Amino acid sequence: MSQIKVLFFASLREQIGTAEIYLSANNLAELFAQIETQLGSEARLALQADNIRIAVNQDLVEHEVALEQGDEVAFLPPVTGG
Amino acid sequence: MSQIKVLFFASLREQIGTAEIYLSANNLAELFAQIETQLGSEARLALQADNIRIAVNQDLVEHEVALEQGDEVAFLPPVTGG
Amino acid sequence: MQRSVIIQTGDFDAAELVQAMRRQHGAQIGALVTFTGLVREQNLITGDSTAVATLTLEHYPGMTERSIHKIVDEAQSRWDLLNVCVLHRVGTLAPSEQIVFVAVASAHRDTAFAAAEFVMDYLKTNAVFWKREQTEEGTHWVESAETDHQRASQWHNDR
Amino acid sequence: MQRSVIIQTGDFDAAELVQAMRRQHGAQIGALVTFTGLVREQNLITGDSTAVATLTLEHYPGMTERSIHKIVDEAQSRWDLLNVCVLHRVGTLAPSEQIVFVAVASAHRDTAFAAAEFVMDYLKTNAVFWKREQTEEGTHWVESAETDHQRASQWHNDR
Repeated sequence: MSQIKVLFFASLREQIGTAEIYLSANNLAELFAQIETQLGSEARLALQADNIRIAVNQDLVEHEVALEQGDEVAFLPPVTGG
Repeated sequence: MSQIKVLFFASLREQIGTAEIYLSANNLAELFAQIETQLGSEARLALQADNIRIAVNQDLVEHEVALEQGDEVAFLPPVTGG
Repeated sequence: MQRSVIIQTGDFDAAELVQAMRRQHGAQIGALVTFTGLVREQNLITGDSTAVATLTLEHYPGMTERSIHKIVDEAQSRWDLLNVCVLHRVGTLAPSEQIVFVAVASAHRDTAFAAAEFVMDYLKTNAVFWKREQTEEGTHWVESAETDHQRASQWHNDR
Repeated sequence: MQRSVIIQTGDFDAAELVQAMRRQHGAQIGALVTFTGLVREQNLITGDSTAVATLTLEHYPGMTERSIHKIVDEAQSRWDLLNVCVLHRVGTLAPSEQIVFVAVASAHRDTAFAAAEFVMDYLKTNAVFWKREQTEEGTHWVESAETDHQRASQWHNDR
């Protein structure tokens, strides 16, 4: 299993109660399973909401991807700058 | 007859060779007659060109107007700022 | 709405004009758009490589200020603005010198952008200035481009 | 084209950033448009009279910069620009403080205005920032408005 750095930003960080955890997973499906195990099903549902985007190594991903040792997965609530 | 201050700007000033003259007239028609007498018919034609606008006391006029003692008539070639 | 309309021969400090706006309106301002027009080396009209040696701006004292006030009146009637500043230089300017500065302070960015662009489009076509370019090949009077008139009349249609 | 993309917690001097552009491009610049975004006292989202006590901006170091570079890439592909500067602050800001600065230098005013407005519209919807307002009544996360998304997608249709 690959060790993955998982980041939560803004409202998600507040909701989940941490900015960063390390989980073991070889793809996003496994990562979500790990999230459910360690953070609960509410956390998993919050992270899978329609308006949450996922970045792997700072690139947005739309579908399932394979994860490798040292990858960084970030959960991004709706953004707004300016 | 009213004494009128007449101003020529930019290309018109260069063409007519002066920035300012005083003429006697009670309306624009009389002013144009005076211009022809004193500055020649070429000057009159230049000032009556389609793209020349006329301001009386710094307000644009589209048609004939009466002129009074001390009025200021300006001939404005096409403007551009910015 | 506050406004300032300034015509001067000397150069100006855009930062100072903006600071004055910020001091006046403080936390009411959400958006501040500025436009600075500068003398380009490249000939503006023909687009050829004849360098502009100098640009001379002429105005009609009194009427020019009024023509700018009318432009600002029109902007004010169209958008909810906090402050508009228009500073226009006259006299002879060299390449890279500042010619004109427009600043619009507003609560929201859309109105600030729209008003600044509107004021510039109308300055190009309706403000009482004349421009003469002096190049090595002689001097000529600059007229506002057909595209400037199209841009200005666009606002009329938008209304 | 030159560009700078800066994220910082401290305040910035817009005049200094503009001067740097002018030094770099001299008499190539005909038009310089700047946008400064400031923290309004009035609550931005609801429009009610609840004063914004503070605004806290959060970012994702690395990804945020890349998201802004993508926005500038897109602007550069659409218009002929000399220089684009985007400076965005993060951290906690009080009313009347500067949040964001965008400057575009170009030969012509239409491209400078369009690019500056484009960059701002995309910053609102596509740049990786999050904003939290702290008022007397509590804190809430700000989302980009529906109108911001409409404005941003307008550019897509215009293409």
